[in-house]
Amino acid sequence: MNKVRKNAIEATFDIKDGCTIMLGGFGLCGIPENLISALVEMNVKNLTCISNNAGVDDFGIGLMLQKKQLKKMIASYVGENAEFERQLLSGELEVELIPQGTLATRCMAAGYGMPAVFTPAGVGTEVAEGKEVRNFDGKDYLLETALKADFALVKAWKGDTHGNLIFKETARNFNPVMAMAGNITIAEVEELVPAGELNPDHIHTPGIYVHRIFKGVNYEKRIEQRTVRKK
Amino acid sequence: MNKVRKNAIEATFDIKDGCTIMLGGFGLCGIPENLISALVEMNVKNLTCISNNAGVDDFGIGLMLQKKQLKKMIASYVGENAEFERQLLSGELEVELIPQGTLATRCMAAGYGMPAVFTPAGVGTEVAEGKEVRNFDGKDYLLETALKADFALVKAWKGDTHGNLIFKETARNFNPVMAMAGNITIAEVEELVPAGELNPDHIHTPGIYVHRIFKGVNYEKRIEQRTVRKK
Amino acid sequence: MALDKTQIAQRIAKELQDGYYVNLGIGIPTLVANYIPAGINVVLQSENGLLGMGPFPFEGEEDPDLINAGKQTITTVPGSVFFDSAMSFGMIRSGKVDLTVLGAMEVNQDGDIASWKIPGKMVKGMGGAMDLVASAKNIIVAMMHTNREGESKLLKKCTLPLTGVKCIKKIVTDLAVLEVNNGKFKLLERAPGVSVEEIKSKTEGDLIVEGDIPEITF
Amino acid sequence: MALDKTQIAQRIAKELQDGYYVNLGIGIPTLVANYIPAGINVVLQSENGLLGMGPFPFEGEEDPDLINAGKQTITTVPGSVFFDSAMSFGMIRSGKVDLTVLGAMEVNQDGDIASWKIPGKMVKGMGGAMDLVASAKNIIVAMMHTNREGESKLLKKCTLPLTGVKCIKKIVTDLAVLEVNNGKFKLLERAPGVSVEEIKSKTEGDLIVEGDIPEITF
Repeated sequence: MNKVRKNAIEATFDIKDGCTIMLGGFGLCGIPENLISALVEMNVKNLTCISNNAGVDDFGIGLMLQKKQLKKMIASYVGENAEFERQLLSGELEVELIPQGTLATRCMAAGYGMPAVFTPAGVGTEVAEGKEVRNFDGKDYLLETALKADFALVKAWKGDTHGNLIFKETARNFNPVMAMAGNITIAEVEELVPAGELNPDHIHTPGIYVHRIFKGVNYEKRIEQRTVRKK
Repeated sequence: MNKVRKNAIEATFDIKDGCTIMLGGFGLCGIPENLISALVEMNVKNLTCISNNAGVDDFGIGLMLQKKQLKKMIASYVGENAEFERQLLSGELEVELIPQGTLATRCMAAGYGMPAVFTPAGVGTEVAEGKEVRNFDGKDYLLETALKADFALVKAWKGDTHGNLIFKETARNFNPVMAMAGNITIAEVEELVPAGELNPDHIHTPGIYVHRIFKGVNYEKRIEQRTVRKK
Repeated sequence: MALDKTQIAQRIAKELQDGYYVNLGIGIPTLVANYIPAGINVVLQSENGLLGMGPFPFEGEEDPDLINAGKQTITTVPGSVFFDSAMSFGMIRSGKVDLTVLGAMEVNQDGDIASWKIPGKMVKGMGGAMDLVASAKNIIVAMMHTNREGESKLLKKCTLPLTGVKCIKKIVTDLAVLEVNNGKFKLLERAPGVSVEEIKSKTEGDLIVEGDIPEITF
Repeated sequence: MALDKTQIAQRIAKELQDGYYVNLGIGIPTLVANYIPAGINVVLQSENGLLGMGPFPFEGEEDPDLINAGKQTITTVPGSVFFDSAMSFGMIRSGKVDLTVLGAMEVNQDGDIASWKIPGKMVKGMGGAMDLVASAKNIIVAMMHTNREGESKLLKKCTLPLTGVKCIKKIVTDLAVLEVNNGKFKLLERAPGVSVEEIKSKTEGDLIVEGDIPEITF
């Protein structure tokens, strides 16, 4: 059981054109920078990407959008990503928008072996189209199915050689739920330690969900909205 | 927002006859000893108890069984608890047995605001009676509803004045999911610290799920099956 | 005079109660955090995975791993806790968040809200808004009373794709405080110096005006 | 000679493969941990919330907060991790556990299993067994071939309330190793010195015997 890989390229060798990949992160926070770079470098095409956001024009998943590597984007928020919005409105890119909580829950459902769950988000909106609606205790809910991916690409703060992961602050976000939803889950970490060095009570993602792990390099950790107050 | 209580008696003042209560713990590991003692002392009757096990004859929920405080027990395992099995077989106690994973998942569903989820456990068994069966990808699943309680009683290792909880080792078990499923959740902790002293990345149960917290005393932490090897 | 964005936030802050867990959306709602009344303790939830959000960091102390749902750098307060997106919406969905404040493009008199898309023109995405409006017990919309073309945003029926149905309870605009009441907007307060007539003329939906309408105070 | 419980565990241990995540049930299955082949790395999952279960503690080092699903005091190995019951069954249900070994009262030739209740007489409860058998890709039953009355536990049809249907792949008893094969039991191996005839006579279900049946080796 050797899960450790040298780098992103070695860890992603079998991600081929047409794959479905899930990417952790919220905005640019906690995104798998090394793995995205590898996909850009390998120029894999026709990908279906599942991620809360699509990065910004020149960073994160935005880099793959620029290179037209995506066939379809499944996300909850477009926001101020001009290129994403342009490809969406022009129809160049197939886009499925999912409520953020539903997106997280559908990934978790996959990781928890639940094929479908009922959630209230989107009842009465276009999100509900084609979905079963059921009333529980006087309130309507939609039946939402588990969401899996061929590969889940996540970024953690620390990891060990068994694939156990610890996230830092709000860089946790979608990473743990997506780690559970990949047929193959690849984790990049800022610090990779031998099994036994992480406190077993502090681990967020158990290694059983992680198939490959490597120490990432050159983290840029770009800030999207720098907001400060004066001292 | 003062969640801190002096002791178990002060924290449980409004648990009345006929309430439904959920109790964390697996066997005798991680059970809310102080809260159980308070319920025994107060001699609340006609309780519906939801807990994975029912303690042993003379400890844990077993103490309430002895005093005939329970109307109904919802659990996954009877095991070697002779008094529980006797009351069950004689019909003195109403018992609903639920697969362990389904029990945990139904509590989590409540805490996650999902009124129902599909799970595979029990398909084709008497557990499936009266439940909707649905096939997803060639496999049958049961529709299981969220499980809530008037009060969830949990035991953590450390807690802070905001109700944030950290569990220790396998004493975690059902405690976090039940903490999410109580209309009122009461936590007893071995160590109670001011808000800000726990590392926010290490907290297992966010305080938003916990309504009352107190420092427990005189923990017995009885071991059910002491198994050792020679040095 | 119509309220500015800061004053809208200030007015909404008066709705906070001690012990509230509060989710503040992007834009005007974020500003509410600056006006929490003295003696009131609230815990701010950020749906990207934080309870206990604090003010913006001092210059030079920004932490790229610590942002709010608007992707702004932030800080934490003592007692804060981080969690993943599933648990974050779990606590929202199970009704543990006491108050949600968010923006809108349109609200209608049944309490429907539209906020994420102008077909063919603009797509922001729903982000967490659909989950929040479908789940929260208590939702306040913070927005301008009219759009840039001067058209009312308080409608009989929303024209844009909905974010949620029958979920909005209260609306605070630059002109007024209103509540959704039996399929109508009920005027509760007006901005200082703004007349009931002006509010009426800028509200396309049915407006209930009962008795004297007090001016907003802060 | 029939195998003893230790030998049943020893034989099952041969099914382990490097990198496996394994859940061992209460009783004989627990003993499997003592016979993990050299050079094979497996991680033991305990459904009460642990990956990376180690051996029993040394005397005096028992930790009441650290037990396995059989409520026995245990230890951890490096790389272990604790989690709650929902996540524990989450990983079981999503097929991340490679092998499950558990006991049974009865197994039938369709792969059904009964293990939790004798109506009117005895109720152990299903514990995690129903979840495990409904979820695991690969399930081995460890049990005696017959019950205390000498009656076969390998049946055409289970008589007791079921734990799961069509889920058992392999059975290791004190007399034989069998697999469920197209609605029959197929004899794979026999205990040293135990004849095919004896196994046949003690198996109520249909038994496939093809060619020479080798003796179990360890």
